[in-house]
Amino acid sequence: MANDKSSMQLIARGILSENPIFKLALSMCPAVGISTTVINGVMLGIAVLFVQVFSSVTISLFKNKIHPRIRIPTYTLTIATWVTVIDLALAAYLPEAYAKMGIFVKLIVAFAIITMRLEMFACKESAQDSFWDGLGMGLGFLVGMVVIGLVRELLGSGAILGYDVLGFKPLLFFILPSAGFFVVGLMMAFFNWIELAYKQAKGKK
Amino acid sequence: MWTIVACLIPPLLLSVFVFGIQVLLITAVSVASCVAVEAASQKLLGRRVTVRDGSAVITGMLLAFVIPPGVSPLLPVLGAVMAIYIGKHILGGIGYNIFNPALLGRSFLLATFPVAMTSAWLPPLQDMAVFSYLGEGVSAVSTATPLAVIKEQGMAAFTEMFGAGTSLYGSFFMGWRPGCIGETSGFLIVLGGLYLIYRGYITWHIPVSVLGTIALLSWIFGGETYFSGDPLLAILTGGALLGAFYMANDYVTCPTNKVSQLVYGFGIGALTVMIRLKGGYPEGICYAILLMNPLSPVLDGWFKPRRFAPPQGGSR
Amino acid sequence: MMIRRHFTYWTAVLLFILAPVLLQAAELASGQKFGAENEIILTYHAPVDKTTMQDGGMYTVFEESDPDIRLEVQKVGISGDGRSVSLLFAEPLNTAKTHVVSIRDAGGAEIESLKVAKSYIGYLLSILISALLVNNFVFTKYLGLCVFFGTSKRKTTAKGMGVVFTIVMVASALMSWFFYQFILIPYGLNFLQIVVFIGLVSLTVQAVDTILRKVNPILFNSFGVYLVLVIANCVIIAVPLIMANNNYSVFETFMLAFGAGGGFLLALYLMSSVRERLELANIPTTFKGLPIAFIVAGQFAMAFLGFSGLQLF
Amino acid sequence: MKDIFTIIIRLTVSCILAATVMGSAFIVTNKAKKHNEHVNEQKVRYALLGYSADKPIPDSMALHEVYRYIVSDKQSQYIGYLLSGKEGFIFLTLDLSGKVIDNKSVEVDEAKVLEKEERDKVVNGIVGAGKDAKFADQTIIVTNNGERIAYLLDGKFTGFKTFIGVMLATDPKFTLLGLEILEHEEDPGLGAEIEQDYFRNQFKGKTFEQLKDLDVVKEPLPDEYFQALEGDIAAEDAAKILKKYGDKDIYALTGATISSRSVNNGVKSIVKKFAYRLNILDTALAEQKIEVAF
Repeated sequence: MANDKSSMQLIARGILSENPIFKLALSMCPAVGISTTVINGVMLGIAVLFVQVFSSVTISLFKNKIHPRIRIPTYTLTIATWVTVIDLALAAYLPEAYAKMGIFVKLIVAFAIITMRLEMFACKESAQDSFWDGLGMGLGFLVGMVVIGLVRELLGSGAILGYDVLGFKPLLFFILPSAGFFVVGLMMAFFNWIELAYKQAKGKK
Repeated sequence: MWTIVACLIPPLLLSVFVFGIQVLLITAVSVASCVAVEAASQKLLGRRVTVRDGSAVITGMLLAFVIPPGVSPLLPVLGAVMAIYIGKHILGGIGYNIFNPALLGRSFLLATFPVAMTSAWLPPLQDMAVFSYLGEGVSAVSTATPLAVIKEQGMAAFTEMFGAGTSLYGSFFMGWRPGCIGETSGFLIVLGGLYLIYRGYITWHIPVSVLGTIALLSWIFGGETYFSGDPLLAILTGGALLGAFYMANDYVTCPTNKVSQLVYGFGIGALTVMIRLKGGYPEGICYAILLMNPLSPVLDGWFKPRRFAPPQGGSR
Repeated sequence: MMIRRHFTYWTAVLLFILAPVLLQAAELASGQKFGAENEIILTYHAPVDKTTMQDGGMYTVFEESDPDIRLEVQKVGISGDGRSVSLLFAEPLNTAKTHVVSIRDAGGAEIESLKVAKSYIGYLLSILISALLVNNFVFTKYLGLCVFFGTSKRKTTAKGMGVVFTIVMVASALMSWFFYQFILIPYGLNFLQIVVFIGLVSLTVQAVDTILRKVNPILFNSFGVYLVLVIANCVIIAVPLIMANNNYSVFETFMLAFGAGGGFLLALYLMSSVRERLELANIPTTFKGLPIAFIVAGQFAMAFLGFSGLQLF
Repeated sequence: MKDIFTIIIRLTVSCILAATVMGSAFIVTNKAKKHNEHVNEQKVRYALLGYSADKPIPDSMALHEVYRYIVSDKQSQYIGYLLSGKEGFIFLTLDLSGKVIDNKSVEVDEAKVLEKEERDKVVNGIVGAGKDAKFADQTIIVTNNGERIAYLLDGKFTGFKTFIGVMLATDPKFTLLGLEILEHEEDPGLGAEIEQDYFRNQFKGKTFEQLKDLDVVKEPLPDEYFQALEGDIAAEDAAKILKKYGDKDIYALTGATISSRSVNNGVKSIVKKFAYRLNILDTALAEQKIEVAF
């Protein structure tokens, strides 16, 4: 863990070098599952962001009170609580978006990324840093979802954010289940390639 | 490789006479794009360019063979990218693909253009009007494949449309029916397949077990009551013959061992009949082969000759 | 030797394939079933009286949920041996609903009343098949991907993982069903779903862990590693959530959990056998590792499209 | 030992904290949820009747819900209707042929009737011991100044894959005013096209007589008809074209004949069943001289 924890660095780490979708490859299920449109991706991204930030802060506030032997159950309980809150809120205030996301909002409770951040970061650091870290990770997830959603929505239904851009539906395939795997796989490869190229360019210098 | 290509040409030529000249255009586009994608991927990935060995040509022809004759000739271009680049070269190139590339391409096209891929069927031309569609455009005429008619409208409608008895079998065997570009001419496919078996390119195990299973299970389950289906019809319609001789036999994706080949063929046949009778598509052999493909290493592992088997208890 | 080793496999496969025949054969004896889309077929052990049974007026047929709307029998057909009566209707029947056929004699007294429905076992099996193949949890519902990609590198790992998952899934789903039906619903605590279900999953994992350690230490040693991974996994928690969404009965829940676990095992097994093969392949550097696994999974998903719309029963 | 106690205490405290958070979230959101659900439902209904945010529903119009129950005792089954009378609610029990068995007025709060569980309790209380009432369906009768102007029906039937849920509107002569697909799981690009305007709007304007033997044809949809159905052309031309194709059967979706046919059959059976029942209900109401709100 880096010791120079300025808020910006923590956020940047979550979005770039430790992006939960493309780099850490955690929480893949929703990344493939409901990323058919940007809106869906944003909605779930916000939900994850909320749960991540609140859980991180909660755990780090109570870190001295948590008995080490019941660490994991406490984490689970915390996450489950915040997921319930966001689930209820979405169901109440944004029923249409909620219906599209199906059970994936409830499944946030089983996201490995959240538990991992609690275990690796929030239970050791101050509430403030945990907040920034949670924000970074949540934003990283959000950005990943938006990127995947953008590609799939544009190619699958010829639209961006629900607005018809191309005027036709180029490749219906991209809104089907199997395409999610391809898009994420190809994107991962693409980011690997950028990283490789970057390293090579650096090496030459 | 080129022998297989040669065996595929007669069914293609017959298809031109049955469906019109645009069939040739679709096949040409498909072959050209497969070869181009193969060369490009090999260049891109820094491998030796091996388009001369003909494997991309075969994939191209088979891809064209499993799409309807009335589709836009641009479709196979997309299918070729899926089949050759994603299906084969990313996974390590020739010899490492898990799924049959041509069928993967078809599955992609079917998912992407569901309407075109399930409705652009053409009725067989009467009196040799080979060039007719080229002038008129093909969108005006469409029909349904025999299997789709059976599935959606029932056996009675099928008999009304296509007739019954020996003349039906005859015209189906010769290829005078709606269907995918290359799947119709049963006679020429069988002829080519037998030649390949005679020359030792393929073995008899897979075709026999695929067709045998399709016939047997269609006979048992295909009719109104048990044991009243029409096994001959089941083999002659759809892509059963093409699939059994050319697709299931793709040496990269099928098992190597004789016993496992028989089991593999049985699996393809059983899945085909299951999808045809109970599934969401009229024809199932494409998906049946795709579903059995990843099982071939597993089957080879199960049925490997005893002397290569690990000692008891050591396999875990 | 080889044959004996695989005898169990093939008996299972054979049973699976023959299941529809056996089931339908069992139904035939019971006396009534749907025929073509507008037909109900009644079968009798002894031949019926052709002249009286020919009268369409003696049959009253309605959907169980719509007792006030009688379906008009257009034609009654009796087979040559007089053992089967086929009732033809003007409109196609809604076979998803239970139909009631009541037969009255000329005086209006009821001779017998029959219920015609798709068999419940068939329905249960269709839930199983749906979770196993048609809506495979990995390839079409994208659940449990972290574990799926993490543990599908070796066939033995994959098998162990799949079996542990199935056990935990079935156990936790049944417990969740119990809690859901008898505590959450009656007390209006449905909003506590998530907490209760995840708690039950953790509990099941803990229980399996303890029991296995005591009962079969050897098995525990081979499985124990995966147990920790099971808790934080969406494929497990998804089963009780789907159960709650669809309000399944206990048998349906069992079938769903079993099918989901079996489907996960199947996906893991297929994927691992493919990935073992891929290790020998010369994969481009940028695709090594996860990207290629994703693309292969995508190809699997395309193959599994073949099951879409499959209705065996 | 001390360890266990601290663990237990801390777990209890965290559970209580968590329960407080979730409980308060539930209380805060529950009301909003119900309100929003109701608003959405109304939106769909008004849209089917041709009203929207720009064209609000007039005050003289009112929606009356009719809840149908199946009442059964040991020997036979009856149909029970819970409807709004001139004042308060009425529970009317008919036998299967339409003869009135029982007629009771019900003292119940309107908000309670909207909640299914509350309503079920009330109805089961009315039918009395030994009888069991099971909710069957609900329909809505729309009136304007006391005149019936439309019916809103909903229903569910099997599609190609799973259930298709629809809501449809008819005028008092059971001519279809509109069709809305509420839920379905058909294949994207194929069966999922049932929710498109060019398919749904084909049902618009079909009279009850036409509907009785409405069929699905497997022909390509003519271009001009497609544009008229989608609303791509000027209203006047569109009306002409729609009239031209008015007595045609439903054009099946390409590649999704089964989905098209099941929507057609489903809509037919919903309307036919409703027409039959409403006739019986109206006769019974007239015979008994029961004053109702619609």
